[in-house]
Amino acid sequence: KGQDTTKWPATFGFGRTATAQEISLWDIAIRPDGKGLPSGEGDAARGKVLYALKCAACHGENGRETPGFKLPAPALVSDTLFKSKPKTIGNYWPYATTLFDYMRRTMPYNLPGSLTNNEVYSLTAFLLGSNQIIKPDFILNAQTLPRVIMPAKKLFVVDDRRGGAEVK
Amino acid sequence: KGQDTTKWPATFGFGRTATAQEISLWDIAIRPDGKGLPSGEGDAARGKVLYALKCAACHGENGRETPGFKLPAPALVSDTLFKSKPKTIGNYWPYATTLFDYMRRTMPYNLPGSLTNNEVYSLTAFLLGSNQIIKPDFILNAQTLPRVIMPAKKLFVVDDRRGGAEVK
Amino acid sequence: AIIPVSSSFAKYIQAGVPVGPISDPTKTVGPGPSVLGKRSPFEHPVRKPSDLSSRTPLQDLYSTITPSDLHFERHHAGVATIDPGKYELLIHGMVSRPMKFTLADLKKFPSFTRICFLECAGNFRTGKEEMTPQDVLGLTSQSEWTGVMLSTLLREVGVSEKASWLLAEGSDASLMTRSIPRKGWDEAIIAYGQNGEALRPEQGYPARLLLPGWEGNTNVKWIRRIEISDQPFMTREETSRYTYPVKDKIRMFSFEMDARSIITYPSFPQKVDRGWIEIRGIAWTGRGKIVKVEVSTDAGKTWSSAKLQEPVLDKAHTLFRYLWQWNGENTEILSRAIDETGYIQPTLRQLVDARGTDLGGYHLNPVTSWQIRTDGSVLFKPENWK
Amino acid sequence: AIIPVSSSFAKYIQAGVPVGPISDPTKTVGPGPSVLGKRSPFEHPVRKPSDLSSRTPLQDLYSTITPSDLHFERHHAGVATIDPGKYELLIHGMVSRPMKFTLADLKKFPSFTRICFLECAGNFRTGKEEMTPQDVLGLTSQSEWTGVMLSTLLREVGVSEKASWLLAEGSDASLMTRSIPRKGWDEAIIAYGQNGEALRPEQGYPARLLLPGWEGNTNVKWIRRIEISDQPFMTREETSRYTYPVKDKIRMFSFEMDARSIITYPSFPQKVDRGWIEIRGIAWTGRGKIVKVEVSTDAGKTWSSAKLQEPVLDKAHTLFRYLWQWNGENTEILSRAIDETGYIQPTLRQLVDARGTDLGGYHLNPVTSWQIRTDGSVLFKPENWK
Ligand code: HEC
Ligand code: HEC
Ligand SMILES: [Ca+2]
Ligand SMILES: [Ca+2]
Ligand SMILES: [Ca+2]
Ligand SMILES: [Ca+2]
Ligand SMILES: [Ca+2]
Ligand SMILES: [Ca+2]
Ligand SMILES: [Co+2]
Ligand SMILES: [Co+2]
Repeated sequence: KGQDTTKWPATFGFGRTATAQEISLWDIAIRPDGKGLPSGEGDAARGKVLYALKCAACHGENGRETPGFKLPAPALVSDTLFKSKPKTIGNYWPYATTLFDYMRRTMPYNLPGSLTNNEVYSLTAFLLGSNQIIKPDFILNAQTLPRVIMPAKKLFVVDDRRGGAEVK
Repeated sequence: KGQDTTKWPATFGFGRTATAQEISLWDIAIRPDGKGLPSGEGDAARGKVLYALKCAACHGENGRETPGFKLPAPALVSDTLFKSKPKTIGNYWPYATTLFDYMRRTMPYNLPGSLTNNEVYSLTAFLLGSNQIIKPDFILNAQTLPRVIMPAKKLFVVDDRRGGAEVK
Repeated sequence: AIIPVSSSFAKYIQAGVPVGPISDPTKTVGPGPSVLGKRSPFEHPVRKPSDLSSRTPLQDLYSTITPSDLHFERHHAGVATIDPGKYELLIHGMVSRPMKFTLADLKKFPSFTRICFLECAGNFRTGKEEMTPQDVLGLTSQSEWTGVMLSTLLREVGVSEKASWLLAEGSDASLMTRSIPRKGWDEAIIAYGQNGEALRPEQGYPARLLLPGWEGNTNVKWIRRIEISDQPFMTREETSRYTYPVKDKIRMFSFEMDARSIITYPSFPQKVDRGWIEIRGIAWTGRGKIVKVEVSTDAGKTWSSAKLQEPVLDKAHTLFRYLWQWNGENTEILSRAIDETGYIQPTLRQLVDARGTDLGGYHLNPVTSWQIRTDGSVLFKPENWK
Repeated sequence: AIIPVSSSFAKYIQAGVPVGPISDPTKTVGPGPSVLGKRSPFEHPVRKPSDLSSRTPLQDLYSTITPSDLHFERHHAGVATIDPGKYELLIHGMVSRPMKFTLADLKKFPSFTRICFLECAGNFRTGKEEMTPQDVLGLTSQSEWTGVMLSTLLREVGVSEKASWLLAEGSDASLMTRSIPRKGWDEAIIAYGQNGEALRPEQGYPARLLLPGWEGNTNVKWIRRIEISDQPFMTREETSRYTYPVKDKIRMFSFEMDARSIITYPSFPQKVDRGWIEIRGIAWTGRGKIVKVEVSTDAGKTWSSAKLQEPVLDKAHTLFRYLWQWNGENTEILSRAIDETGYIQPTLRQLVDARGTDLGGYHLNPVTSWQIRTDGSVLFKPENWK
């Protein structure tokens, strides 16, 4: 009653195989282990120049909150103490790969998808440097970036709540 | 579980008593036994003049379908045989009171509510006469109208279907 | 398709950035949040209006809630415009205390919400192959209704035990009136809400009678008056209209809408490909719940059970789906609804046998059929019974 | 209010007939059927937009389906405009056959429909007395969704048994990405239908991921890619966003939305009269069904069970109603939701005790309270926890 008893076929036959080229065009996500990082490299010096040109208008001259002035975009630099405000890369981001991934897909906000891989490496280096996580002359590439250990990493725990009476 | 156990009060106290005047202003429905019919009267001769003036534009010169011409409104006159087309007052309306009630509330379509009670009596007389149900000189009023017996009355049966397998 | 360009960062968007109908959405910041949403510029579902009614585009709908602006319409003197601040409902007649309720009063009473369909008793057209589900059965729609139960109001006015009918009267220019027997009072709602928000004007704003499962016309819109009585009023809409010849008689007071169904996919003017097809449609009955929908893909020779989307609600459009592997040959696909009373949606032939050839236009619920041609085109199958 | 005058008989309407905002609707033939309905000129429900989001006017809604044009919005780079003819969904990664599906392909698969809520994980604001339900909790809405079950598509591509996470990626200018663990795959839908019609642009037209009961952001809109993996990708939205401090730690991957409720009537800026009041609101949980809502009319000292509107659906806004006779004195009214796991919506104090004062902005579901003043005015009760 109220049930279609037709057995499902092994395949319905809708859709088509995706080509390797189609996949690589969209396959931009980067994992914490570095899988997905492109070739290329960058450093903070080059990042600093790019930042001033393409990012400072929204994120502020040095990426820090300016007291009394509301930035149109989040602050990107602060100290690395968890309890300090605002929560930024230095004190709240658990993985450096996330920074590369996020900036490449979305920034600059007004021209997303416009940065080259080298530019993203350089901006990542600049922001990690400004947050005192890597040295000023550190070269970022597919090998070195996943090895950067973020101060906040140790703070993250997976939610283990499964309902029930306890308030957690 | 999932139930409000509050007992309902005898009255919630929202709304107010309607005054007799308010009721009589809206209480326009007429029952087959004549309850609701207003004082006043009318006849076919007066109805004919009113019809030509206020109704003929939409319902046709004599209320009949004109072959080859589509009236903007239903035909109002035909013979009194059930199987004949179109189905109108003569062959399909079970109660004469309905005619008064309906015309007073809705006609003329472009100026509903504009007819006086006497005008409605006269138009009712005219249409009943045209359909050969009453004599040309019959005077319609609250007493005579409910006594008019419509040819189609005997045809009407109340739907007695209550679901189940039978197709009726 | 025109793409609006605005966002909180619009001021930063450099001139010269390519923005056009086919710009890359991953590289184009879109407009920001707005006060009211709009349909995609690529979607244009519309009602199909005639002089008297407009029909819901059943073939464009994916589920059972009809977007309010696509709800079918049938009114007898246009859409009334009512000022909610001036609105009042009068209940009088065989009551201990005749009362008037403002809209604010109605909303204060305990409220009730349910999903159910509405259908014009005149729903169903046939005649040619180039007909869509909207053309054939578009005078039905479904909403989530909210209001006060009529019984709650009747409790306030104190209805006489001898009362057996009531008259519901609208405040549109047709002053629509229908007589409702007591068996319809229990489920009746004076509805002021539709799909979350206020009733739409075409559905009786600010308040209407809702009689789940009963013919559309009895669900008097823009309701302003209820007169409690001990007999029906025999209004024009329950005598010269909404009645129909059955052999040598004329049947009146057919309140419940009979069980029916329609396949909305595939349907004209869609085209199908050989292979697996999920046949989809809706089924409903005014007499309770749909318990089964059967589908035939061989012109009615054999029937199989379709899958019903849960939850199956009382007096509600019920989605059905049926998987079919089309081999590319000419055939006909049909559906039939079965309701909880055991009623099986009949064929037109069965209806003609039961009622005669002078069927009239009301309460006609035959099984309908779509013809599938070898080229994949789908055509309605008109049937003539004269 | 402007009354449009048009009908099939407009040509017969004599000049000089009084037609105006307050003309008698029983004597004024209204406009005829139309292609699309419009709201009454007396009703103006609106979303409340900020730079980043817009909120549903919960206090204006009578039931649980949110009209699509009032569905809350939260997007990270504006509303994407997607040509449905060019749309494709890529599924790849740990699969036997990476595949692309057009929108037409998606619609051909066996389809599924359900009603469920969506809620931004950042829903909940407090701070001042002059706040409406829309201000406090407007980042939640409910629709009837239709689409293809994700599991149906995963069956086509052949997912590796070792796979445990997938990445869902949007095609808006934020290329929104979220990692979804296997426990979320079973109920997941690739939705293309919303409230009967096509998804609205703000809700991800032409297709989005729908994860019933899970935080809004995981329901990736304008979805174009699914990558099957054996670990999460730790995207920005699941690390630097949608995570929150819990004492000395930061909690991540809080997928299920915790049970909560809000009284929508009476609420600010409404006024109430002494006497009977039907307290109304909605309750919901991402962990199944609401089994009970309790209401307190004495500032939390005693609690009683409210009535739930049937049918209570899984992961759905559930209407509750509670009758109360207000004696005209100052008081506070509150509601708390209880879900099928036995979870009782906590107070803000309980949340602070459990998580510390640095609560962050996500997954905050405290009981909220309305203050009733002797003059009948209703004010939100802001609470400070720092
Ligand atoms: C037109 C304004 C604008 C420009 C220019 C811009 N950004 Fe942003 N940026 C934003 C906004 C707005 C957000 C927050 C987006 C969101 O939350 O969805 C953001 C977020 C970020 C974040 C994440 C911050 C966090 O706390 O999660 C990073 C990192 C970032 N931008 C880096 C950059 C870099 C690097 C550039 C230059 C290449 C840049 N931005 C240029 C507006 C801008
Ligand atoms: C502007 C056009 C117009 C005018 C003028 C008009 N009518 Fe009508 N009439 C209609 C329409 C349209 C209908 C059908 C309405 C409906 O079905 O809801 C109708 C229906 C009727 C009916 C019911 C017919 C049936 O078969 O159910 C009667 C009786 C009637 N009119 C009488 C009159 C009388 C008497 C007048 C003049 C006082 C009049 N009409 C003037 C348009 C008009
Ligand atoms: Ca990848
Ligand atoms: Ca009366
Ligand atoms: Ca109607
Ligand atoms: Ca089958
Ligand atoms: Ca979102
Ligand atoms: Ca109570
Ligand atoms: Co009708
Ligand atoms: Co969100």
